[in-house]
Amino acid sequence: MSEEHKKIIVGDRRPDGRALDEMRPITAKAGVISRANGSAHFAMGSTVAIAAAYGPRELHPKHLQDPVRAYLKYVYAMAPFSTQDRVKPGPSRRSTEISEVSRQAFNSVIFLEEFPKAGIEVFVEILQANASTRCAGINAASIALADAGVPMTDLVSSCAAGKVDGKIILDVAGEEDTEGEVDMPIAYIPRKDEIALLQMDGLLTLDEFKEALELAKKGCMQIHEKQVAALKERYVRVASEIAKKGPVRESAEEVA
Amino acid sequence: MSEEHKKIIVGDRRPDGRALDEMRPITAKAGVISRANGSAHFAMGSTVAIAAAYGPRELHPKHLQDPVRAYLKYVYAMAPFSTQDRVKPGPSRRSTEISEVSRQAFNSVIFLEEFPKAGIEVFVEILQANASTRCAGINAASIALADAGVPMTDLVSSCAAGKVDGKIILDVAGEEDTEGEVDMPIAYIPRKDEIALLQMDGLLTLDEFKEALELAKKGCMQIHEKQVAALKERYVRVASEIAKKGPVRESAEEVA
Amino acid sequence: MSEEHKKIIVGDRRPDGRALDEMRPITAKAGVISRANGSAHFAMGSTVAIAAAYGPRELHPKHLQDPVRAYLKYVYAMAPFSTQDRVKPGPSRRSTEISEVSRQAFNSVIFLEEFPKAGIEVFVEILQANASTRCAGINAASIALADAGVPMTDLVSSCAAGKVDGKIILDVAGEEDTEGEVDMPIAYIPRKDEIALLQMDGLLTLDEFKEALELAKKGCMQIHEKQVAALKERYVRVASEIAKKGPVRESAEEVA
Amino acid sequence: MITKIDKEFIKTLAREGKREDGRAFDQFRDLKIETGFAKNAEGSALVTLGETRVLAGVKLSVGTPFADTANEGVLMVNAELGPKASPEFETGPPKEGAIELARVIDRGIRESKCIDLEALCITPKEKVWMVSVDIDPINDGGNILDAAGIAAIAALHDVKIPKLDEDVRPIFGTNSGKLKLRHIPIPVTTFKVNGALVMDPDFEEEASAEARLTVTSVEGFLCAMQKGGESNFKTEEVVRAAETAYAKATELREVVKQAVGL
Amino acid sequence: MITKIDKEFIKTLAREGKREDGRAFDQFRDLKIETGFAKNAEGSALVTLGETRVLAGVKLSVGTPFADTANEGVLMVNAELGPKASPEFETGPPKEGAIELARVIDRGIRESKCIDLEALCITPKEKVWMVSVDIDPINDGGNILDAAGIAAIAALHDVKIPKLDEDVRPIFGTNSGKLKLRHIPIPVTTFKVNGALVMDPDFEEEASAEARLTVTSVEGFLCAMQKGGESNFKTEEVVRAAETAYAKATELREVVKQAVGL
Amino acid sequence: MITKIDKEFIKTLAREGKREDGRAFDQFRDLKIETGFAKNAEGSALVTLGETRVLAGVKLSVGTPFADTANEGVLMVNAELGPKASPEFETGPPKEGAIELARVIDRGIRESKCIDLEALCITPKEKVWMVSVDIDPINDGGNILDAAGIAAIAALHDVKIPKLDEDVRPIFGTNSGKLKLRHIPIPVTTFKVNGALVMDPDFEEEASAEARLTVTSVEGFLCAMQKGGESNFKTEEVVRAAETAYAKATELREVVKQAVGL
Repeated sequence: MSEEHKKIIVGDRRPDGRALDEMRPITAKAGVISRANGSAHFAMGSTVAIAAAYGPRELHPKHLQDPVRAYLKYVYAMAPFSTQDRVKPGPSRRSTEISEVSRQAFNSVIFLEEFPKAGIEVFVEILQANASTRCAGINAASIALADAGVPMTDLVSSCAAGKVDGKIILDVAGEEDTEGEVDMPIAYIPRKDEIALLQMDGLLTLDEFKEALELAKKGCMQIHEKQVAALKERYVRVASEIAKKGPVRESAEEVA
Repeated sequence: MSEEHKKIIVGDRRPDGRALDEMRPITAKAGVISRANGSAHFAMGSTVAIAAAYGPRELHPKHLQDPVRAYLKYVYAMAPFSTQDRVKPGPSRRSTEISEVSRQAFNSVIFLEEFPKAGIEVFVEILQANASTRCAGINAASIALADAGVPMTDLVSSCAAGKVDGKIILDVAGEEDTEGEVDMPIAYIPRKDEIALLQMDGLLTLDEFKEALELAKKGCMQIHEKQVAALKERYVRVASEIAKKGPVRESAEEVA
Repeated sequence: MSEEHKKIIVGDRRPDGRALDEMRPITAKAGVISRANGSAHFAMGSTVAIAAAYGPRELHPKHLQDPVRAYLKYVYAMAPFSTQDRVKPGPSRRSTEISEVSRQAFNSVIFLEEFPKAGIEVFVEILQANASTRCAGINAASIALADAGVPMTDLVSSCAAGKVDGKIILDVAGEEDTEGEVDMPIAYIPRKDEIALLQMDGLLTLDEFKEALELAKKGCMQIHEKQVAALKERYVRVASEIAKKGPVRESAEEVA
Repeated sequence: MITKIDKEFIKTLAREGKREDGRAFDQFRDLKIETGFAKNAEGSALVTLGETRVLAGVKLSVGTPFADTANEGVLMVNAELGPKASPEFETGPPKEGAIELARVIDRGIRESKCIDLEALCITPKEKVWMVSVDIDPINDGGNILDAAGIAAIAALHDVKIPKLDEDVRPIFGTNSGKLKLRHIPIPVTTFKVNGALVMDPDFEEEASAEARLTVTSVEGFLCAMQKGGESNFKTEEVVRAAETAYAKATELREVVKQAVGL
Repeated sequence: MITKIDKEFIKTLAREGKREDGRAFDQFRDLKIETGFAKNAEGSALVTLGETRVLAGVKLSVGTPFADTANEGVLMVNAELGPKASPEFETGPPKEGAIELARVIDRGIRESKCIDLEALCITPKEKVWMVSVDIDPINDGGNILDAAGIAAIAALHDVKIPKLDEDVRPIFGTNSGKLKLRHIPIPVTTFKVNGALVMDPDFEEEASAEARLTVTSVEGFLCAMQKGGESNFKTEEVVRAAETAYAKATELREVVKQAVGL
Repeated sequence: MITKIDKEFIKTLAREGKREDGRAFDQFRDLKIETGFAKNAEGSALVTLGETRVLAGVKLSVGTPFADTANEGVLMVNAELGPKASPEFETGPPKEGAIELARVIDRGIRESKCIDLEALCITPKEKVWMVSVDIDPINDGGNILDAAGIAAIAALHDVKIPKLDEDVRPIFGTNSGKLKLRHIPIPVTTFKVNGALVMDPDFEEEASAEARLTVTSVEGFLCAMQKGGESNFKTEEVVRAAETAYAKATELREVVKQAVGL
C-alpha cells in the first residue's frame, strides 16, 4: 500500500457514514431451516451468513467417534455466487483454516463431555460477502447451536476491528477492507471474558493492538445482545404457534 | 440449430440408408470374459459395449452392505479411445449420471432381497461410441447379468428414438445424432411392460413424444430377441463343451 | 540423443574427475530424527536422502492389517525444493512406482511374519537430487530400519551403473545423467547374493548388461560397508551417552 | 429420517387418493420467487415452495470458448446438496443425487434453446461469457428439483451483464443490459407413491415414492425428461405424467413471469 | 481367487519342471494380434495371449510441448486395471499395479527410441502431436504386461496421423500418413515360481510366482528392465532371464511384424 | 504419544512455575540457523531449535500474474507435516494443522510487507516471479511453527534470483542478485499450559498445552496474529503474550541477522 493513497476516512467519518466505533446494521434470526435441528440467519451490513446445526447425533464415519466427548464439526463455506469472483465449490485452504479456528472458538463453550461418541455439527454458509464473513458465520452458528438445544455455557460473539488511514475502527467493510491496513477478527465469550478466536493481519503497534482489541470486544457485546434477542424472538414464535395449533412441526421461516 | 440447415433425411431414407423405424445391425454375444462371472459383447452398428458381471459376492467397503438386500453396483465407463476426443479415465459427471440411471433400470428386475449384504456388480465399458452408448451398455449388462446366473424377472432392453428433420426415427446414429433435434433413450422391461429408463433431450410435442415412445418400445422388443438368442447360443456352447471335455474351465471367447 | 554429441567422458576420465568404476563420496549417519524409531541420513555426492522408520506399530487404517505378517509401507518422496523445477507435493506416478519397487526390495529381508497385523513403515525424503535418488533412499531406509531395531537378515544396498559415451560406468551423476545413454539402478542383498531391485532404461547389449550388473553389485558392496559403519558409529554414540547420563531420551543429531 | 410407520401411512393415504396435507395429487404448494436475493451474483433467485427453499445464483466471467463451439458462450449448471438443508445430505464432493440434479436442470435450460449462446460470444475463438448457475438448496422440504429448476431460470432472467474494461475483463457491479432469454423452461416432476402419481411432494412423501419422472417444458414443447427412482412406470403412466407436467408448467410459468417482470 | 492348494500344486509342478497345461517354461501361449480393432482410435490393437486379452488404443491430439523439449511431440502411456477384466481388480484411480504397468511399457517404447518425437513437432515451442496410448485389459488370463506391451507397440504401428485444419486442429477420421516407427520393442517377463523361471504364466501361475523380471528388447539391444514381486533373483537368474527374454522377443516380433504388415 | 501421567506432570510443574528442563517460561532453546542447506533450492535454511529441526526451501519460477495484481510477483507458502518428523504425523494431503501452519507463516511474511512483490514483476500482465516457500519439518521436537517461520524468512534472505534466458525462462544455477527484503518478521508463539504462559515448548509440553497464540512482529509493529487450540485466553493474557512475543522476536531476529549476514 503506497503512503500517498487517497484517504478514505475523512475527519472520523467513514465511507458509509459510520462513526469509527460503529458497527454496520445487524439482523439476526433463529429458526430459518426447518429440516435442521437449529438454524440461524445473521447479517452485518451486506455480509450474510446462514447456519444449520445438528446434534448431538450419531457420528459418521465411526473412526471419528471420541469415547469421552462429542466430536464438534464446524464447516465454513462460501456460496459460489457470494463474491465478486465465483468461488469454486469444495474446501479451500482458506475455508479449511477458517473452519478450524471457528471450531476451536466453540470448543470450550459446548458441554461436549456430556455426549460421548456423538457428533455435534454446524454448517455455515456465506450467502453474500462484504468482509468479516468468518465473524458473521460464528454469530450465526452460535444462534443455530442454541436453537438446536445444544447445551452451552454462553453464546460466542464475533466481530472485527481494523486500522484504516491510521485510525482504529470497528467492523471494517467495503473499501476499508480492500484499502485498509489491518483486519483483526476476534471471537469473544462475554460471560467468561475470554478471547476464543483472534487473528490479525497488517501492521499494528502494541498500543494500537490493545485499542483494537478493546474496540472489538465492545462490538462483540453488541452482537451478543442481538443474538440473545433473536433467540428470545424464536422462543416466543414457537410458543405462540404451539398455543395456536398444538405442538406440530413448525412451518418454514423466512431466510431473510 | 438453424432452421435452414441441410436436410439429412431425404424422403424417408436416412443417411445410412435405413428406414425411419429401422435399427442398425445388432450383434450380441454372451461369455466373452472368462474371469468374470458373466459377460457380454453388444454392438448396435458401430457403437460397441462390453460388460462384465459379478455376484452375488462379498461387498467392499463393508459400510455399503445392506442388511436386507444385495447392493447393486453399475459402472458405466468409456474407453479413452472410444470417441473422437480422448476420454479422460475416471468418472465424470456424465458417466456418474448414466451409471446411476442405468442401475435404477435394473433395480426392479433383480431379486436383490435374496442376497442380503452381498454385492452384485456390473461393469460396462464402451469400446466404440456412435450414439446410444448407454443403451448398448444396458443391453450388454443385461446379458452379462443373466450369464452370471443372477436371478432376474426379465432382461432389460434399451434403445433410443429421436427426431431428425421433424421426423420421428428409431436408433439415432452418426449425423443424425450430431445434427438431429431430439434423442430419447429408454429402457424397457417387456414382460412387465414397464419403462425403466427414460431420458429426453430436445423439443418434442406431446404427440411426437407418444409416437417416439411407442417406436422406442418396438426397438427394445427387437433387441430383447437378440439378447435371448445370445444367451441361448451361450448355453448351447457351454453344454457342447461340457459334453466334449467334461465340466472344465471354459476357454476365452472372441470379444468381437 | 544425436550421435554427434560432444563426448563427456574423455579418456576414461569422467566430468567430475572420477574413474569409470568410482562412486561419488558417500556419507551415512544413523539416528538423525529423535522422534522416529530409527532414522538415517545418506548422501552420494550431492544426492541427499533422509529416512525415518517406525515399527512394528499399530497399523491404520485397519483394513490394511494382515493377519499373518506385518504390513510394510515404504513411501518415497522428493522435497519440493530438491530439484531444478519445484516438485509438486503429494504422490506422483513416478514416486508411486519408486515406492513400490523399493518396498519390494525390502520385503524379503525383514522378518514380517514375526509381527502379524502390525505396520512397519519407512518414509524416505530426497532433500537434494542429483541422480540415483531411489538408491540413496533405499540406502538411508536400510540404516533407518536397522536403527529402529526392525529385525532383518541383511541391509539392502543400492546403486546404479550406466552407460555414457559407450562406456559402462558406476554411479551416473550430473551431466552423465542428463546426457548419458543408460541408467540402471539395482538393489543388492550381499549376504544372500540377491538382486532385490533392478530397473534399466536405455540401450544395452546383453554383454554390456552383464558388465553393468557386476559393476553395480561392486558399488553396492562399498555402500554396504558405509551402512554398517554408520550403524556401528550410532551404537557407540548411544552407548557412550548412556554411560554418561544413564538411559535418557537421546538428543537430536545433526541432519547433515 | 422418515420412519417405516410414517412411510406406510403416506403410502396407504396415496392408495386411497389422499395426501396428509389435503392437497390434490397434482396440486403444488405455494410458490414464491424473490429475484436479486444475492447481491454479489449477476443474477439470483430464492424460490420457496412450501417449506422447501432453494437459492440459485448466476456468476458471469470471461473465458475461452471450447474449440468445437468457438463462437458460443458457455453455460454451466452446478448443484450441491449440502448438509445445511437436510440431515440426510453430507459434506464432500457432489454425489449422484447432486450431479443428476444439476444435469437435469442444465438440460432443461439448454435443450429449450432459451439462451442464445452465440450472443454470449465476445471475440470468436478467444473470449466468451461463461455463465455459471449455482444451485444452493437452503431447506429440503421435498421436491427440490422443481424448485431448483424454477430458481435457475428465474436467476437467469435476473442476470445483468457487466460492462467490460479495456482488457476485456468484467467490471464488477456494472450493468450493460440484461441477459436475453427466449423461453421459460419449467421442470415438473411426477412421483409415484404406492402406484399413485403425485406432484410436489413434501420430503416425507418424496421419501415414500418409488419412482419419479421429471418433464421440463416450454410453450408448445417438452424439452427434457428424466426418469429416476428404484422402480418403473407403465407406458400410460409416463404419458399421463408428461401431459400433467406440461399443463402444470403452464401454470407455474405465470408465477415466474410475474416475478421476473415479463 | 486362487486357493492355497492350487498354489501349492502349481509350485510343486514347477519344482518338477512341469506346467499344468504341459507347456515348456519358456513357451508362450498362442499370440494373436488384431489391429484397427477400435474404429474411433487413430491406432489400436487387440492382443490375445491364451485367455488373456488386452486392447490398446492410441489417440492423437495437438497440444503445447513441454518447455524443455520444445521441438518434440509428447508420448503418454496410461493403463487401467479395471474390474471387468478380473475379480481382483477394483474401480478407482490407478493403483501401484496399473501405474507400474503403464510406466514399464512407456519406458520400453521410449527408451527403444522407436518413435521419433522430433518428427511429431508441428510448430516448435507451440504445437506438437500428443500421442496417448491407453491400455485396456479385457480379460486377465495372466501375463497382462507382455500382452499389453505388444498391444501398445502394435497399436502405435497402426496409427494413421490425421490431417490438420487451418486452425491446426486434427480433422477426425482423415489420414495424412502413418506414424513412422523405427523399431518394435517387445517386453518379455520371466516369473520365478518356486525357484523355476517361467514365461507367459496363466493367472494362476502368475498368482503363484514370487518374483518377476520384465526385459524389453529391440534388435540387438535390451532397452528397459524392471524387477518386481515380493522376492528376489540370483545374479545368474537375472542373466538367464535377460538372455531368454531377448531370444523370445525375437520370435514374438515376427508375429507383430506380420500383424502390422511389415 | 504422550501419556496421561506425563501430561499431568508437565501441567503440575507449569502451575508451580517450573519446566522439566529448567528453562524460564519465556526462554527459548538454543537456535541455530544454517542457510544454503539445500543446494538445488534458490534459497534455503535449516533451523534447529533444541531437538526441533525444520528445513525451508525456496524455489523461483516464472509464471503469469493474477489478473487483479498484474504488476506483482506471487508468493506461495506451503507446508507438509509428513510422518518422518513425528509418529503423530500422517501421509496424505495437508490437513488443518499443515494448512494453518503454512497460512500463518504466509501472513507473517506477507503482512510485514518485507517482500516487494512489485519488484518481482518481469513484464506487467505477462511474466512475474513465482516464489514458492516450502516448509519441511524434519523432527518435531515441539514449537514447529516458530522454527518454521524463522526458517522461511531465513531461506528468503538466502534467495539468489536466477538469470533469465531469451525465452524469459530462469537459467538454473545462475545468480542475478539476491532477493531484496525489507524486514525480518519473526513469529513467537505463546502456549497456555495449565494456565501458565510458556514459550518454545518441547513436544511434550506442546501436547500438554490447552491454547496457543502466535504473534509475528517486525521492528516496531506486530504484523500477524493467530490464536489456536481447544481453549481460550483472557484479555490480559493476550496482551501479555503480545508484549512478550514482541520482545522475544527482537532477540531472535539478531540470530537470524547473523545467519543471513545482515
